[in-house]
Amino acid sequence: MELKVKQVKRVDGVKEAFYIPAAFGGLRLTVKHFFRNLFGSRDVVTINYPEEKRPVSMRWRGRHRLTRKDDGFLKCVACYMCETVCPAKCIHIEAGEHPDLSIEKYPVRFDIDELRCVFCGLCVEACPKEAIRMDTGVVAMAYSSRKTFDFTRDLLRDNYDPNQHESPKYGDEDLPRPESQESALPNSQGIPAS
Amino acid sequence: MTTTDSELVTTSLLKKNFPKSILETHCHRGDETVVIDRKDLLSICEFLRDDEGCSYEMLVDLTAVDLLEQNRTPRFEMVYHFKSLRHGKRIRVKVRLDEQDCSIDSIYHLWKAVDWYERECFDMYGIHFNNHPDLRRILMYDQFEGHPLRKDYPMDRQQPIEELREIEERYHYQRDV
Amino acid sequence: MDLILEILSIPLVQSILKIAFIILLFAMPLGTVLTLMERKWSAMIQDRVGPNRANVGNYTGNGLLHLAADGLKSIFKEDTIPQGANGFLYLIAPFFGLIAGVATFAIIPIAGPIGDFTFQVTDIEPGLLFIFAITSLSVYGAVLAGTSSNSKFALLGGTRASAQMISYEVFMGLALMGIFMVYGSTRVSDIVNGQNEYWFGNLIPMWGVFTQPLGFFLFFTALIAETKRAPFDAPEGESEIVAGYFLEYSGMRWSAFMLAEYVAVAGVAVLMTTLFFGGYHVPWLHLWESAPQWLVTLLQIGKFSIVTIFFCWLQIQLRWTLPKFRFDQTMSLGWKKLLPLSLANTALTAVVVLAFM
Amino acid sequence: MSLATQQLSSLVTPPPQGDSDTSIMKIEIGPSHPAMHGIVRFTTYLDGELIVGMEPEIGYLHRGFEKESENSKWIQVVPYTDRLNYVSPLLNNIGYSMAVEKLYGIEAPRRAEFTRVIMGEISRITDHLTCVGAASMEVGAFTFFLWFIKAREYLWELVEEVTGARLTTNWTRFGGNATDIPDGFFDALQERLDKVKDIMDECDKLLTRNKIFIDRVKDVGTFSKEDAISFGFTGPMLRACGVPYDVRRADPYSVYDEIDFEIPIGSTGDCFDRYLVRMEEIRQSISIIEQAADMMPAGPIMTDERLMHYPDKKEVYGNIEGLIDHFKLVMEGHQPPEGEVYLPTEGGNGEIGFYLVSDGSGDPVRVRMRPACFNYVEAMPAMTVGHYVADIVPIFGSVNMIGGELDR
Repeated sequence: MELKVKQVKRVDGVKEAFYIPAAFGGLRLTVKHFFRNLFGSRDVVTINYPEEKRPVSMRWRGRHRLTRKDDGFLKCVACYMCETVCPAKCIHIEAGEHPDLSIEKYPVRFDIDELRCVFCGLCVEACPKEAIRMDTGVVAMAYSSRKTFDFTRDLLRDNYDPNQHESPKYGDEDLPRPESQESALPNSQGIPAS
Repeated sequence: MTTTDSELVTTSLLKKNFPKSILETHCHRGDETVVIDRKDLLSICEFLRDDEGCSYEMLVDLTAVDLLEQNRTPRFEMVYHFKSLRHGKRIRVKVRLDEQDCSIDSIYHLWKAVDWYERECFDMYGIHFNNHPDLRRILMYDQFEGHPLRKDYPMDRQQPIEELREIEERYHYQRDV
Repeated sequence: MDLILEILSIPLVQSILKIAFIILLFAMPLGTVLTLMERKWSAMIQDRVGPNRANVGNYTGNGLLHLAADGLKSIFKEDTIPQGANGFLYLIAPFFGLIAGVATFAIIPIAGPIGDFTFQVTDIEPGLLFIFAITSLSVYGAVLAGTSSNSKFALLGGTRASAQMISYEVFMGLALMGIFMVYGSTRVSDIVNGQNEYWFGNLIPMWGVFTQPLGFFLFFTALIAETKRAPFDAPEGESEIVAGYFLEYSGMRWSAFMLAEYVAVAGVAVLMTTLFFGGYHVPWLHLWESAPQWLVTLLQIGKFSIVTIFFCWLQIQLRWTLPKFRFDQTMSLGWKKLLPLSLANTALTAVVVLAFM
Repeated sequence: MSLATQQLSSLVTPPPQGDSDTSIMKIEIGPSHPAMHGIVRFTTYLDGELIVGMEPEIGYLHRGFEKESENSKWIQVVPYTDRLNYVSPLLNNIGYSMAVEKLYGIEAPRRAEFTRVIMGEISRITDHLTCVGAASMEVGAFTFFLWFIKAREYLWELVEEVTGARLTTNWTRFGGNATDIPDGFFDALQERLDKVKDIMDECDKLLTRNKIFIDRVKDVGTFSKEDAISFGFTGPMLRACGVPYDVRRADPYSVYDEIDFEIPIGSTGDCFDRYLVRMEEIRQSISIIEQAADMMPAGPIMTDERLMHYPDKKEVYGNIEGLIDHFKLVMEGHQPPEGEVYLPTEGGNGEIGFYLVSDGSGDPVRVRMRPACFNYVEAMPAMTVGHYVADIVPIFGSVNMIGGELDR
């Protein structure tokens, strides 16, 4: 394509030489907006935030969560991919051996410092097991203490909200239960044997 | 993207006019590059700006590269990017600088943009620009020690201004230092 | 009962009551409500929601409680005095503007007289000259605040304010010359009653805006400049000299500046109503001769209030519509455009008045 | 302190005590000041209201982008580029990723390039809307600022639909994009662009023809063509001086040479020209988006080169090569061949150039970003001296300084 140049037009007409026409033109427009918002349909993009929430896109990168298999085991195999790729170095994993031999390796610790996190989503892409997701739709995290932002493995659930649960439950009671006795091996939820 | 030597107008012009001071040329990924001797920087820059065949009116970028981790000597490379609006060309001029004697002539009088770029380069790499009228730190504060973009400057070193830090700690967080 | 009536008939008591009535029930509430209305109306112009967060329980009153919140906040805020400031001048400066703004209301009639009783604090002979005198007092507020704050931004703002306000007083006076000539008096009640006459039978009321259309524009412009509101808010210059002359103030004294500005807005509105829109006179009401007196008075107060509120709204609308002048442009607009125009207006009016009246 | 300001500061008299004849007043504008919409400080010397000297001081937002990048993997730099020019993050993403692609010597698939053009132009519109809006707010037209912010809101919602974030997009990868355009995107795009056009028309009526606004910006901050080139001006600032230099035409990248658009230029290089050039560029960008949407080809959004992007999850689960590729890419990072490139792209307020040096390992040797507004702030003294103190506002507004890009 050839280079096309357009000289911008500086308006220098008779109308622009006086203050009054522009003032009236401007008033007409602002008065139009004023009465449209006073009586008609309000053309407002503002959201009354805590009461109304903006619907976020399906792709919105919000707070992380760790996904689980059908039987409630963590999908994570503690492969350190996300920890390696994280540009903010906010993920900290400690791998452990599991008594259940069908699980080779699992995260004893999986901590995310949400204050360091830059929400780039590289960990989600890097995970080979689709074990970490950012699709919780949690837009803002506003807690009163810095400690609250250190999300440990068991807090990285879908619907965890520190503002609502005073003492977060560290147990496994609200996780899906294994179907049969056989599969309910001791500590099969990925909870470290204490 | 192979470009033959005959198409590199500026390189051949420079080779003709400054046969001794052109140390190396290449055209990696279509970026015309000449590596020149430090002594002839001023005359070559002036030539690049004023010659009809070159007429690089604009200095686009000026920076340095630290090649410490590559174990190269000389350690520093000054990199100048020029743009010619008339001919629609770009050229990269590189000068190699030794660690012991990392100073180079300033070209601040040729392009007005040079002033701050050289200050930034001095600030970040500690390269001294001879004859620069106002060579002081620009991004870092005056009390800062060292030059942060040198590879031997540790990534996690912190240099808060102590007085300010003390004030902040004591009055803002009510903590003793 | 008789005693009360007797006390009430003492002119001094009447005046004090009227002052209380006009200041406490008209000027100050109008100014206060305008501080909120400015924010609400500008939100409507700008497609926003506006303040609506202050609440008691779950009741927000659509933002109305912000008035109480603002007042409480500014009362409880620390009243700081910057280092090196001239303490006394710094402390009294905010109230010049407020006093001047409120004093404007003293000579404004808000309804027609009933017998001897006038709805006006005082109907002095100099009338509008009193207004000019009082508004020049408000210059001191800005100048003293600017110079006593020991801040360079405030100093710039103070000098700008003094130059602008003193210049625009000239055109303010000159723009009103026409009104004085047409109605033949500087007394406010004469001007208001003069506007109750009609042209072409009972067709067009002889309002100031019809007899002095150019004077109307000039006076309105000069008054907006005098109150230092956009587009003439270079003394505040919020983007270059931060807040101008009241930059260093906080708490209640800052609120005094704000309140003074809005009282001045209300003052401009009542002046425009009184001088150019027939004051309290409801047009063509004299055709209804059997109207009861109380209804007439109510209608007059209503008309006066509506036009006043319209002018308040207009000023706010103008502020959020127009960009602001640079300081030297404000001055050149005044001296190079408004001064010749107002002189021409005066001369033209003089000729017309001599020829036809 | 530069020479000129050294002389000036010797003229500054101590604070007036009583009636002293103060000739030159030194006033610090910034770093925290309503008109300094980043953090930057201007030490200004005033004679009355006239500016006789000025010295900018920058670095308040220095976060060590280059140092941080040189200690990261190549892919980890992409999120950092969001934070450079934070009103048009996608343009930085695109510039950086294309520079790395140039280092590899590969090109992204055509669909990815067209998507980049659309998203990049949306970002350019948001950049210009912010700049023009903020500048007009500071000369007092607050209403237009909020109308423009409303228009920007419409566009950022689109950006969110595609990238998953409004500002910290982190969208491009080497050899393609992270995500493709979602279903129903083009309908929403057209609707939003129409709204933006409406707002532009309203503003045109009000601001472009308003005598007060024209008074404020006309013949203020005038800059000659020669000075602008010598100062290294690019983008709208240079075009306002009358030089038709646009990287999209001068050194075409991506698919811009298939798209028809005009380069708006001004005549005198004052603030009014800069305003008009930006307004016209918004219109041109809308036209570019519409053309690119019509020309959008089908196909992949990621190159099929090996070790450029993570393999499909199917490959990772079912195929040992896929799994090895995945782990190699994460653990060692991208390893562009040894060499150095400079790739200029047209950013929101000028030429964004990434100068990258690689030694063939996974760690960058040098990541240099040429900041467009660095030169503008450097030229602030030349633009403001001789004007009134109130003129700093429209001049600095038209410069569109973005702190993240200036200080990096």
